[in-house]
Amino acid sequence: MKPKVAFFDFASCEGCQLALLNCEDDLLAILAQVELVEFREAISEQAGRYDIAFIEGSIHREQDIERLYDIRSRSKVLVALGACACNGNVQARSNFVAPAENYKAVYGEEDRNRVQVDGEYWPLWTHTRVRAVHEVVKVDYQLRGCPMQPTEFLHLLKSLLTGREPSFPANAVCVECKKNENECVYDRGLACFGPIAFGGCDAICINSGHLCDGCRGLLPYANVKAHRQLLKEMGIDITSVQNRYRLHLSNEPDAGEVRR
Amino acid sequence: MSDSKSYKIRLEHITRVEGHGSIRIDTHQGKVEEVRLEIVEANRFFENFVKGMQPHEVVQTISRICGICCVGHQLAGLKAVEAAMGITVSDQTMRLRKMLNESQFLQSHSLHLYFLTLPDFFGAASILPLAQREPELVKRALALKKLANDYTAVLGGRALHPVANTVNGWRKLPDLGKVEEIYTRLLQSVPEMEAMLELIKTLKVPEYERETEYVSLKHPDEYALYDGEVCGSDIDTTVPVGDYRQVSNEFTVAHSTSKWSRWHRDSYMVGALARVNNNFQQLHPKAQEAAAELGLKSPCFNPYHNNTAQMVEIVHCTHNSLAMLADLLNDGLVEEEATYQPVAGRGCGAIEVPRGILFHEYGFDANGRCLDANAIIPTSQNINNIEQDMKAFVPLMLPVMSQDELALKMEMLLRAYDPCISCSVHMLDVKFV
Amino acid sequence: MSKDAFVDAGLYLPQTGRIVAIEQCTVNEKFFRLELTRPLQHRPGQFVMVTVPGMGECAISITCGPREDNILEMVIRRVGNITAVLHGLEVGDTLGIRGPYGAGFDLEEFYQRDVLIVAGGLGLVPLRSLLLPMIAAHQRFGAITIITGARSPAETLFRHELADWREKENVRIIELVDSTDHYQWDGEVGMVTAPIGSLVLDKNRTMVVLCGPPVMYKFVLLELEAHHQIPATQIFVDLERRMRCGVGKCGHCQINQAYCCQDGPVFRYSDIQNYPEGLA
Amino acid sequence: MGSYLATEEQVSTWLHLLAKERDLFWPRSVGQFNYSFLPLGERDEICFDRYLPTIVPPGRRLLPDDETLFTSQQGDDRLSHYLPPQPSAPMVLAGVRPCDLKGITQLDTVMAAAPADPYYHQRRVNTVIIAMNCLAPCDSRCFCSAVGALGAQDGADVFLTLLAEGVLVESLSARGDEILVKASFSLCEDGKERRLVAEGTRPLPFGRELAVVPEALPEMLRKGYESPVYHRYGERCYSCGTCNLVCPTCYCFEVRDEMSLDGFSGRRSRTWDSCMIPAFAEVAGPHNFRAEVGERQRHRLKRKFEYLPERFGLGSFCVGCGRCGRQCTANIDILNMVNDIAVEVGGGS
Ligand SMILES: Cc1cc2nc3c(=O)[nH]c(=O)nc-3n(C[C@H](O)[C@H](O)[C@H](O)COP(=O)(O)OP(=O)(O)OC[C@H]3O[C@@H](n4cnc5c(N)ncnc54)[C@H](O)[C@@H]3O)c2cc1C
Ligand code: SF4
Ligand code: SF4
Ligand code: SF4
Repeated sequence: MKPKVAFFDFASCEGCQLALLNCEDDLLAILAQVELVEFREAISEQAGRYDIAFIEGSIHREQDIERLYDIRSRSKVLVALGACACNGNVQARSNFVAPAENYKAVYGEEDRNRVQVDGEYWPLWTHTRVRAVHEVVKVDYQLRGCPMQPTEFLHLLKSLLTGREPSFPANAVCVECKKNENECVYDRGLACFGPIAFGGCDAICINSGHLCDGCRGLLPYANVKAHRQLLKEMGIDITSVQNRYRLHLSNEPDAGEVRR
Repeated sequence: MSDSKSYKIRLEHITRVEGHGSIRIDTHQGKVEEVRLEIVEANRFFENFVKGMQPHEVVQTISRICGICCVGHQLAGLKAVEAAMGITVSDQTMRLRKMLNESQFLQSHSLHLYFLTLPDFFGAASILPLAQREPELVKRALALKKLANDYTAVLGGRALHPVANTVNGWRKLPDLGKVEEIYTRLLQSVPEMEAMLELIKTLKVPEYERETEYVSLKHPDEYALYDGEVCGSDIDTTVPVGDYRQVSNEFTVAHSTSKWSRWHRDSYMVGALARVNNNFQQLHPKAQEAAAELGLKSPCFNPYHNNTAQMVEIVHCTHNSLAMLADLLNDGLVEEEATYQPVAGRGCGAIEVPRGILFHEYGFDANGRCLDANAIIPTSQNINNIEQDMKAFVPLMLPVMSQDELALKMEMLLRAYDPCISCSVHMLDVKFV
Repeated sequence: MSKDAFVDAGLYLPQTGRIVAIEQCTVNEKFFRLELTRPLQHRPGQFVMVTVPGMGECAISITCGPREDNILEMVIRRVGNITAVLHGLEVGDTLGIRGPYGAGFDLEEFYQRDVLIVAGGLGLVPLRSLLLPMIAAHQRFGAITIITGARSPAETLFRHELADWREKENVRIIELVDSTDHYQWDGEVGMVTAPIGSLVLDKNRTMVVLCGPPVMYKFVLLELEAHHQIPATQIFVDLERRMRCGVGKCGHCQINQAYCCQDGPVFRYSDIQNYPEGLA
Repeated sequence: MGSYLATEEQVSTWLHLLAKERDLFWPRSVGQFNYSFLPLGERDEICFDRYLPTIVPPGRRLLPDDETLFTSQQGDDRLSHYLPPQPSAPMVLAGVRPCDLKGITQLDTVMAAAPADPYYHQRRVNTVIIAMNCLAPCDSRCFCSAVGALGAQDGADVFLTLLAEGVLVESLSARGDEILVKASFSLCEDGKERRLVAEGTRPLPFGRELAVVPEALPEMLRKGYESPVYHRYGERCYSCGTCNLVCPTCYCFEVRDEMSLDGFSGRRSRTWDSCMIPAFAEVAGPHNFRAEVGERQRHRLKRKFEYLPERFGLGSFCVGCGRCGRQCTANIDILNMVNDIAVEVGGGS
């Protein structure tokens, strides 16, 4: 029997699901191997159990947490799909802003008051902390990146279909960067997160003339202390360093200074 | 139950305005009590957390608002940031950006039209059964979409959240060899695209009309996608982009986490149909021909024809891109320094993205740190209009349609606006509560 | 680079082996007997690289003694990816096999000598390839002492064979478990280091072979040194490292100067006793 | 195996001719400060000037990343059939500096050691090397002279030296003669003498220096096994592996299998690996034989200066190209590390 595969999205740009649709060459082959039961929580959620559930997006609200619990309880394997699900991505930055500020900036003073005072009337607007999926439920695998890497998605799927452990080597982005023979951005006096960031993206940003901002999260052995020291020695001011760390890595345990 | 025509329809999690939405329809004894489009997506507060960032970081971050419109958000962001910094980009940069933008139109429109809309017309639940029934069709559609993705990737370095383009230029110019490859493939794709056009021609578009205000960019010299002033079909003049707040008049409603818009009347429409309505004469001649073949006359007041207008724009972007790519290959590329000096300032930028007009505005302090930000996305401008359409549509059709048919037509209506991808990839849950 | 050096174009291509028997030895270990397309012609102590098509490859010791036919025997512990897949296979399934690789033992060097074998945990698996021919020709050897250790009775291997070997007049077997949870355990309880002090060994004619988990070597060697002073040239250790190619190219199994896959996995202790990483 | 004198233009024409027949790699500028061996295109200009050692050394072309070891296909008999990869096309590595040349001969030795690596061998015999002499140190990073790589000519088929009067082209092998047939350079009887004169103008010392003579290194390193220097450098290290990936004598690889979605066919490939990455020496248990970054630094360094030289007997495996220091974002320089140890062990002069 074909495994039942489902996709669910929470707060995200949905780029990861799009990245999957962009695997045009393999899409039909994938569909031949799995039964895609949900590609968004459309079919009544109470039904079905899933062999593999992919979760895209970060978790922001009480009702999202409930929904995630429910999905977890009905899924054999749960995969965090993309940076938002893996570490909260850019939106985790708002964990460092007072909620009142957030509401005010986006919806104005008046609505801010309404939301904060009357949570009942505006139930959809309740906002808690931005969390990665694994901060809420057990995650079996992570497909990192903003957006996720289709090759890794395929590798994971093939591995799960054949009962083998997928392998996502914990190598720095620098490894792939060198394989692509890029000029190191440090040579140009810019700071890169490649040495401490989880690779697997083929160093795609550096290949395109940019640098690495670590969207795939930090390596388990990331030498953050040395990295911060290096940026300091390069004369980058602390606000800029902090901004860089809070671009994709706000929720990484080792990335910030003391939090909360 | 249905003969008394008292029911509630709830279509859950349909649209995305940054994500999720539901439709609620309550009728009682044949009378519509309530039609409501609820937007239930979690807030992400982009406008707030980009504060403190530098211009290029803002642009990189803001593209994460939406995966499928990432290029549009980047370009609108870049235009706004550059306006704030007092930067005028080179002609080469402008040309590359126009191509990048069109590549996104091709990506997005082909995804929406070929994959999300077609199944409705074929009576399939989604593209999946269609892939079995019409494998050739699906393969052709896949190839066209892949080409569009590769087009974006060649210019922007990646197909999603491109990184090669930045403030005041290109971090790394596209490889001309690859550009040439894209040109050739795009040229070869014309017959394929025309085959899709033939197919779209045969689809039966529901008959329904409601005139509304159509809002888009307008440019004196070209079919406005990248540049122009704001044009509303209710007025004769255009409005400078800087006055966008006047246009969007954003307000909030309790049942939605998105903001709503209106201009000269209760609501307005943005997107392919609005553009075609406003700028028909500037479409590529081939696209005008296509419009004629598809039976799309401007102005057209049937929102379902937004799909048709998308097909017309696919034709336009394909031919226009071919011309731009040929020029590029002819002229070659010159290395330009993509640097800038941060200054205090404020700027707005507007651009047409597949779903309609998009506005960005930012303020920066003297160190180039973002002070405040505002983004008005097409779908949030459309929501109000969609709700108005539904309010008009339901009472009209209630007497002649079954509950299921009505639900389907509502979904199709919503999908016609192309509010997002995933909503339409899958059939919606239609719940009668 | 010399153009005419001998180059085996098929170095990385496995031959096919068909599984003809599987036995569950313990909860985590399974015994596999394979029929190959050609004889392995291996020496005791060598290993093969086992391929699960499409999945990967790992190093596995040959546990059978040298033989003429096409048979290969292995014991595989389930620890990760490939080994888990291997555990899911059935009789009739096929595997890819490369090898034999490694230096292995020279059996003749043991003739007329007393032999002490210390095997901890899985260590008995590779050493069985030495023990089988040794027991078969036991008259050619002096006293053979075998000490085996396991964490618990449930994790012991090859007990029936050990029982048979014990019947030979010059073979002594000491079976130990770290701790026991079973009333029927008839061996001893303790670490493999425990009996060493009380053994009577002639340091001039005793050959020692050790194989076990990384921590074992140091303690056994300390005991040997304290009680018997057997020269390092007469001691062999069978080591394990991460291995990717098995033929000295991938660099993973390097132990200071030595390559585990080529110079080992069986090392004469005197050759590596100065390698700080050797028994780490 | 004669010598010729030619103008840069003539040499350039000749190289372009060769490039028409097969892939010819020549260092080309990438980014602002770096170089890379890239295929020479029809319109590409050749820079004979002093280019820096490329980001990745030319020898990596002989052991490419993600090289197929075999593909497997399940037949109707349900058996897997293993197919070797297609043989690679002939190529020319041109503009190879002596340090990289020595790097390649070191790789040759490692890969030829029994059992020889068939794929490396196949590539190598199909590769012509046109080397380029060095008359001045590349930059403040290199130390080829200190490790005896500067004079290297072994392994090259053609050897170029930029003289004041033009380019000296020396053929060093029958293959060199073969590819020079196409050239119309004027014969030069006293080529070797001219080269020696030019080499005599090299500055002394040539680049940076080792604190001990290379022959004394293994002993010194053994003495300094427990040196805190490794750990001190380790504190700054990211374990990113860059230093290995850019080294001309690093060749370690990881093996990966990938199969098709339907599970019927597969491919095994080898990808570049690095002993600085923590998982490199990890085994089931789990146990890591070099869990500490300082231990990994030690392994990397000793491999270059002690382990491999002693194993293969061909002198230092560090060829002094300076790449690892140049590319390391943490500014960890192997020569500084050796010299620091020398000072500490007291082997320094
Ligand atoms: C010479 C030699 C002989 C061996 N003989 C046997 C044997 O007879 N029976 C047996 O069960 N096992 C034996 N092993 C160990 C066996 O090779 C590993 O257990 C196996 O590679 C793990 O593969 P895996 O894919 O199942 O695990 P993985 O999923 O790859 O990894 C699981 C764990 O094993 C580690 N690992 C990866 N490769 C190796 C390796 N080559 N050696 C040890 N650990 C590794 C990983 O780092 C990880 O910690 C031997 C190893 C060597 C080097
Ligand atoms: S550019 Fe970044 S990823 Fe690449 S080598 Fe340098 S630090 Fe590493
Ligand atoms: S390149 Fe530098 S930081 Fe990276 S592993 Fe090597 S020494 Fe460490
Ligand atoms: S160790 Fe460093 S300097 Fe020496 S050869 Fe390798 S990369 Fe060059």
